Amino acid sequence: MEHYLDLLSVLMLLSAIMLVSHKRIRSYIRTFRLQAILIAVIAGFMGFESLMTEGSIDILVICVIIIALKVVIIPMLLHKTFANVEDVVEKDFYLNIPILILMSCVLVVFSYFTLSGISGLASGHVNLQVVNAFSVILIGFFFMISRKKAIGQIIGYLVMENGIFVTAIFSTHGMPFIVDIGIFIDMITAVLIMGVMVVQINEKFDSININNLRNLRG
Amino acid sequence: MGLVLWIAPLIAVALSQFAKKARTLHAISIGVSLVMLVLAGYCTHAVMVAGELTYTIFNGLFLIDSLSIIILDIVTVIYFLTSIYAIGYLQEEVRHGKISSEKLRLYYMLMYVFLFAMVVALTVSNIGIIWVAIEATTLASAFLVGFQNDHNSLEAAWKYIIICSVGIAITLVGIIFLHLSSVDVIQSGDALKWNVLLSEAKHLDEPVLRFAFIFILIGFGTKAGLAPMHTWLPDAHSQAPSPISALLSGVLLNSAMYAIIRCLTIVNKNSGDSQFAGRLMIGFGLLSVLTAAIFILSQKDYKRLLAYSSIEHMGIIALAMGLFTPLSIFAGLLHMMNHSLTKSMLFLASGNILQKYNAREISKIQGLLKTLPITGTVFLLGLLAISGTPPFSIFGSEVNVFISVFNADQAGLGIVLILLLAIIFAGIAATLFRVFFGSADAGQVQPGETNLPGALAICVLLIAIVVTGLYLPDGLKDLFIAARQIVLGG
Amino acid sequence: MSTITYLLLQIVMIILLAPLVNGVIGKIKALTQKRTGAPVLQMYFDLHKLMQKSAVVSDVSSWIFRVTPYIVFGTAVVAAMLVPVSVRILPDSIPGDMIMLFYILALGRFFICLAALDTGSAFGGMGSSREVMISSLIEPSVIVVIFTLGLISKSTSVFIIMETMAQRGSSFIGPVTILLFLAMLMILIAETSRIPIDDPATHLELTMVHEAMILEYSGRHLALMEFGAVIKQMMLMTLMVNIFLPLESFVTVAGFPGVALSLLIYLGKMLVLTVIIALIEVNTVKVRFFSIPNLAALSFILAFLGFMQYFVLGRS
Amino acid sequence: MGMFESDSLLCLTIIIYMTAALVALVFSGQQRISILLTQGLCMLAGLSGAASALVFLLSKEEAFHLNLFSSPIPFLSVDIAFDGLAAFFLLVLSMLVFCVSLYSIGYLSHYIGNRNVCAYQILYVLFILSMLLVFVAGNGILFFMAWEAMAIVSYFLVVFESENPETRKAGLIYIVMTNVSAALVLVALMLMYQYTGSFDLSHSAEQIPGNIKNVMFVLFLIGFGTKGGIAPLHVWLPRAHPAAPGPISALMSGIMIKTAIYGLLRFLLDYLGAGHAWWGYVLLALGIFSAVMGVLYAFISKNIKRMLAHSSVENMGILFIGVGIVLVSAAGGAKEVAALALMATLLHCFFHAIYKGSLFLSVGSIHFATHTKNMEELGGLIKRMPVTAVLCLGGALSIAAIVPFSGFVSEWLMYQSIFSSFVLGQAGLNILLIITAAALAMAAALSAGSMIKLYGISFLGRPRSSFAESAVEVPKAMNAGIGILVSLSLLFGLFPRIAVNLLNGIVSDLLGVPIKDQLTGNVLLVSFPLHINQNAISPALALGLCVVVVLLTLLFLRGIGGKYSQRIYGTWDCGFKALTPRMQYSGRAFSKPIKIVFRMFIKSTRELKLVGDAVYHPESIEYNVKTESALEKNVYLPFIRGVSALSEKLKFMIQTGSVHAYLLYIFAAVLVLMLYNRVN
Repeated sequence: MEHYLDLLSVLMLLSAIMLVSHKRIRSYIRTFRLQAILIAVIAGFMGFESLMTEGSIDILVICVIIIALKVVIIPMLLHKTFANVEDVVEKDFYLNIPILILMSCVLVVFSYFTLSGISGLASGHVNLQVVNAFSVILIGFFFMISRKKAIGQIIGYLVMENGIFVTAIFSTHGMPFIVDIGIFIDMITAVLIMGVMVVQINEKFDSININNLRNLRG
Repeated sequence: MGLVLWIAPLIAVALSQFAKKARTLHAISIGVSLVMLVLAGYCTHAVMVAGELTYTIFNGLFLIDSLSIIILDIVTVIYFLTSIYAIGYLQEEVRHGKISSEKLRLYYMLMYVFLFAMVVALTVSNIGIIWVAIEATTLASAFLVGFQNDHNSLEAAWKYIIICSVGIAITLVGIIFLHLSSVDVIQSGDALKWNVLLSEAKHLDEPVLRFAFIFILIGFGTKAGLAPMHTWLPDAHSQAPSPISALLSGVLLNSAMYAIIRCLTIVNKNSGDSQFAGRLMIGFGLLSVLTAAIFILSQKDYKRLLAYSSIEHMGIIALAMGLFTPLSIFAGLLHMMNHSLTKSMLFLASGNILQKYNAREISKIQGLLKTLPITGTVFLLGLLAISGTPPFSIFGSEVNVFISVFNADQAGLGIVLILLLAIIFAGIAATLFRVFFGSADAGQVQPGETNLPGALAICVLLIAIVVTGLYLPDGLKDLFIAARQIVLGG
Repeated sequence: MSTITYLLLQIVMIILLAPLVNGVIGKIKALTQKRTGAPVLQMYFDLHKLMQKSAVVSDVSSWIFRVTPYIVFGTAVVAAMLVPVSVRILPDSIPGDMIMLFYILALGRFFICLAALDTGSAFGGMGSSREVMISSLIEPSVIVVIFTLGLISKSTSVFIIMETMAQRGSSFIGPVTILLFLAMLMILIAETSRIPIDDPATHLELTMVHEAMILEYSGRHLALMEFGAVIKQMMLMTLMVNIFLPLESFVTVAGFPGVALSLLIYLGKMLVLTVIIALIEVNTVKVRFFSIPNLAALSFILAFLGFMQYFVLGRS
Repeated sequence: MGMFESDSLLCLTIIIYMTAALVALVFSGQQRISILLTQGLCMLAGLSGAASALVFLLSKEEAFHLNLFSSPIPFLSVDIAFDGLAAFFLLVLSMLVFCVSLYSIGYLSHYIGNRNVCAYQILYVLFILSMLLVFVAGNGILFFMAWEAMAIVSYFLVVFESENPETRKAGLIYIVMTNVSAALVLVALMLMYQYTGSFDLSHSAEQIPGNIKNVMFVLFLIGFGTKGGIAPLHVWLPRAHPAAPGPISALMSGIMIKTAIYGLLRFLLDYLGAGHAWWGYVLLALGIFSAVMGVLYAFISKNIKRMLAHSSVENMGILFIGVGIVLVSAAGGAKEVAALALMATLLHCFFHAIYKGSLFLSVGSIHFATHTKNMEELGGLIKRMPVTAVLCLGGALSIAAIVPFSGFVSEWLMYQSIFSSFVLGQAGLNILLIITAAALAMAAALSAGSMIKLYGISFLGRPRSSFAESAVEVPKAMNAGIGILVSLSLLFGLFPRIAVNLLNGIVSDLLGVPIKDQLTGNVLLVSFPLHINQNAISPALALGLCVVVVLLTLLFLRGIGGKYSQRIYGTWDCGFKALTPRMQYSGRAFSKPIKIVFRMFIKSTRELKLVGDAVYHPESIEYNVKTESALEKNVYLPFIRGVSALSEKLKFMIQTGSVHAYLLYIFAAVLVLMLYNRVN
């Protein structure tokens, strides 16, 4: 079943790149949800496997949490927060879409190059999956930089988190349980706080264009 | 007993729910900070006796050794003084109708959460939990940064939370790889425990560990304000209410640095020398000092200036840790303490100035010594102290850093460092000394201290840095030496 | 013992004969201009008359104004005591250092300049300002001359320098000495405020330097000032002739006749130098005030070349 | 350690100073009492300090170490090393402190009520204490700490009268320059530690390789040179010294800048051991430059305190020349010459401290009495402040190096040491030496000129303003303080042998060649039968002769002209009958000729404004000349502007305010480090 995981990891990557290519906030959120589902599936696989082998249900629990959080709650929150600007097409990028996609491919290559030096993840399969997952992290980060609106940052952050989670689950079959829980709590609060702030920014600056936040310089 | 350290802030949160009057809120805050102080004292004693303090419940999740107790003491002491200061400060704010009593409660609750997260970060053995806690500090303090809720503070808060969350996310990557490097060595029970990792360090998978360290360094470095990840720091520190700035600069940076030091220890023990990690630390450290120098030379806003000086000192600490000689580590730890005390004093003082003149621009402030005799004097002496003038404490640790640099035959590095610090002093003198002289236009500023508890607090801090300038209690020195041993790898 | 005789001799030869030099110079100038001119002893008469007159003192002035004449005269005399008219009689207990010689004169100059400012008149200020400039510009060449002479005779003591020059006998005329002589001549002119640097005869505010400083003086004060000035001039001339024209080697007899002979020679040399100075006065005009730096520079260059020559020509 | 041995006296001194600070703090309420007590204690401390130094110097004790306090923090310890050099500088400091404190008792009276006397006095004591520690510091770190403390404290004293923006600017320039230079000193000390493994100044410097020694020399030179106000690093000095209160400028010019000389002697001569000849050449060149520059600016400046400050630059130049000759001749192996030059240098330090102190104090008195430092507003003070006038004349004569005051002795020794060092006989050196001598001569003449200007314009003639008109004599304490200094100057001028004997031990310690056996003759006579010249001066004799002559003259005049009679009458006014003070020669006019002659060094911008219609019949003419240092205009200002502009630019380039840029930095950091990790 390893190749299923390979497939899923590749799909993850694709979803990330897809995200980069989008322009509408709604489609951002949709893509994010899609990615969340993929993660849930991966987690399900892994959890099932570990249930069979070690009889631990940690990962399954986490899988459930993911479904609850990333597939349901967070997208809902985002929808609520950005209801008024959902259909606005984000126009001004620092670079245009094709170049962004190209650069994200470069990032994939880069992460392959850098990770391949590490003997720790020797066996090819793990390596491939980790590389994909890792590229998702970088792409998420890159996405944050490439989008000017606040939503861009939030989504990018979430994608990073996804990538990290998948990297964790691929490379070490998950962190210690308590850590994972903590991570999830942090993430949800982070997103909450960001959301609240976006609302505040929106009413203070009457726009969520982060580029307007440039009073503090030097 | 030590576990009360975790419980007390939570209780405080609960209590402040029911507090009706502002006075009760203040009382609670003083109470809890006092409790924390006492507990810290108790733990210190325990650690001095036993070397480390741990409990069996949560299979040894709670663990304090000399290294963490030093930082913990700094936290509790500064928190205590800050909460004394905060009383006067907040009353002033309320008096000017800047904040409502409802927001006062929110302020205190967030403070407690912040404190809780920080204490947890310093008292747990699991690096994963440390990560969680430090992320939690970000989340708790984000609102505190944006507390004034005007354009600038909101912007600062936004940048703070975005950049720090990203940084901390990167740390998570590092921690995953740290875990990965130890999966086949350590059974899952005490995975990610730094004490176990340290004792097993030799068997960890070196390349993965290195890879992990990169991310941990960058991630926690973001929180510790190392250049080039420092960018959130000037905004947050300058926009936050002064007690918060004091805590951010004096305490939060340290706990991030603490996490870095933990991992540094493991990596160095694993690879046997400080080549790899040391270079990175020194690089970031020097870069931070350089950045600070550039920005301080022509700074217009005194709180920003203080923030940049925090970056500088974090850089010095990182550099000292990177050198990884016994002397440099000792000096670095000492510098952490000295910097925290001095910088929090400065930020508190700047809070008084801000309330009096209600302007952040240096150009708008004159005749400080006349207007605020106590605060002005403390601020002046504090500036001298922060720029490494004898006989204040920072001079002692800085000189030891220099000596250790030259001792490690890094003359070039040392010369650059010394000259950069001289430039920074020049910058501070050129930009900031003018505020003390002349006399304020009597129109909007009338002389006299407004925040008397605050004045008391900063005076205590001043005495502390003057005394520690030439003298360390033996117990404290032993603690530092023990901590040095730990950093050196037991 | 020898000290006493030395002092007496100095007093007689320098202090008493000093006014005569001015008389001679004046006479020569008159003759060259086809005039009879004042008698050679005129200055003695003037001094005598002045000493009997009562002094007019400005109400602005302070005690500085009154003590200055005595200091000027005193320093001039002390300086004169340090410059032997003949190397045959030298004191054993008076240290005559050439640097000190000029610093003693500086004391007098310092007070003249102050006194000039003391009366609050514009002339005085003008004079002392100019005096300061001239003296400070001429000073470097003085020191270079002293050092070079000192290097030749391994000492900066006037006595030793004179003795060494005397022992060098007839070979005294050499590139070094000639250059130094010319430099010294300019120093002499500058110090004694003569044409072309300054004109002792004029009272025109555009040109006068020394006269402007003593403009307010009258009676015995003036007398002391004038007298001091000529003593200083005499002293410097003595210095020059005994260093640069050491004819002692021609005096073979020892004892008293020798001394007498050398004194006669000394008078002869003085006459020669006087004539030279007089001729310079006659044949040149006072230069513009701001060309004085050029003269000073010239004298410095000469002295410096002399110094170089000394090293180039291997301690000649 | 017995009661009257120098070590116990030294400790006593330190204790007294501390009590003085304490007293100033305790009695901050009653200002009069606190002034009396604090300054009194300072005088006491001055006495005991001088006593300790004298005991040491006279009894030829061995150098001793004291460890007063050692901190648990590594490398921070107060251990004192007391040797001849330290004793000498302590002596100078203490003598000056005694007189200045006596002076302050009077001077501070006009602070009462309108200034924070308490703060001033505490700073004053700390300043003295820090200088004392600089001289007796036994290890590099303590030396640096004291050095830094001295800088900071003196900064606060400079800006004490901070209501004047000029003062603040002066303070800023001072603190910045002095701190950067201190950093260089620190670097040198660190290098010293790196190679010898100890900060102990008595430790041998053998392990230090030659090129490092050269580096250290350069660092020390810049570091100490800045402190000593050596051109072209002197720009802070003429601003800071005039800005400070009277007693402080006396201390700063008198002794603080001498710490530079102490540092040079201590580190270059004593620690590094002379080293190469080129060190000496560099010092000589710098010395010449600052001597000439300093005296030129002193001559043209019209602010009386600034004039003295510039003249300090000149004298530091002379001292540098002295040290330079010491180094050159020591490197060349001519020990006697080195000893002679060292003696000259030390004496010049000593005497300059005395008379510059007295001058700054008396100028302080002028400011105290007239509230102006501008020469053009003074005049005629000799009638209104007769005592001050006499004392100031003494100081002026001393600094003008005129017989029989102390200034002449050290000047003459300087000439003699230059003259002696021709024995080294290298062509290049000879040229440099003769130029040095010429420069020295001109500097001496010009400084005499500037003193004539200072004294003549501000004390003589008629008052040029109502300030001067209404001036009255200052309190006795002030004049007493100056009086002691001036009489010391006269004493050492008449009997130089006293000072020479006192310092002989130091010279033989540092160079191994006692200068004493080069001395012959009695107390009236200092002469140096060096193997190349046997020269002698005897100021006392000269003075005696002069007095005798004057007395004889008086008798003679009495004989010829009868009793002296005088007629008081107005100054000659060409019959114009209305001389006003404004018709007097002004200070600026006085220095005009020199200014014109040396115009290439002195940038001065003039503006002539004709009020009224025609060029031919203007109603009034406004003429304004602004003189500024070419150096500052063309070097310092552009540099400062450039740096701040650069910082401004970079600031906004890095901290753009855009969160995307910030994220990009982190992203870049991640990628770079990953790459770094991958490639090695």
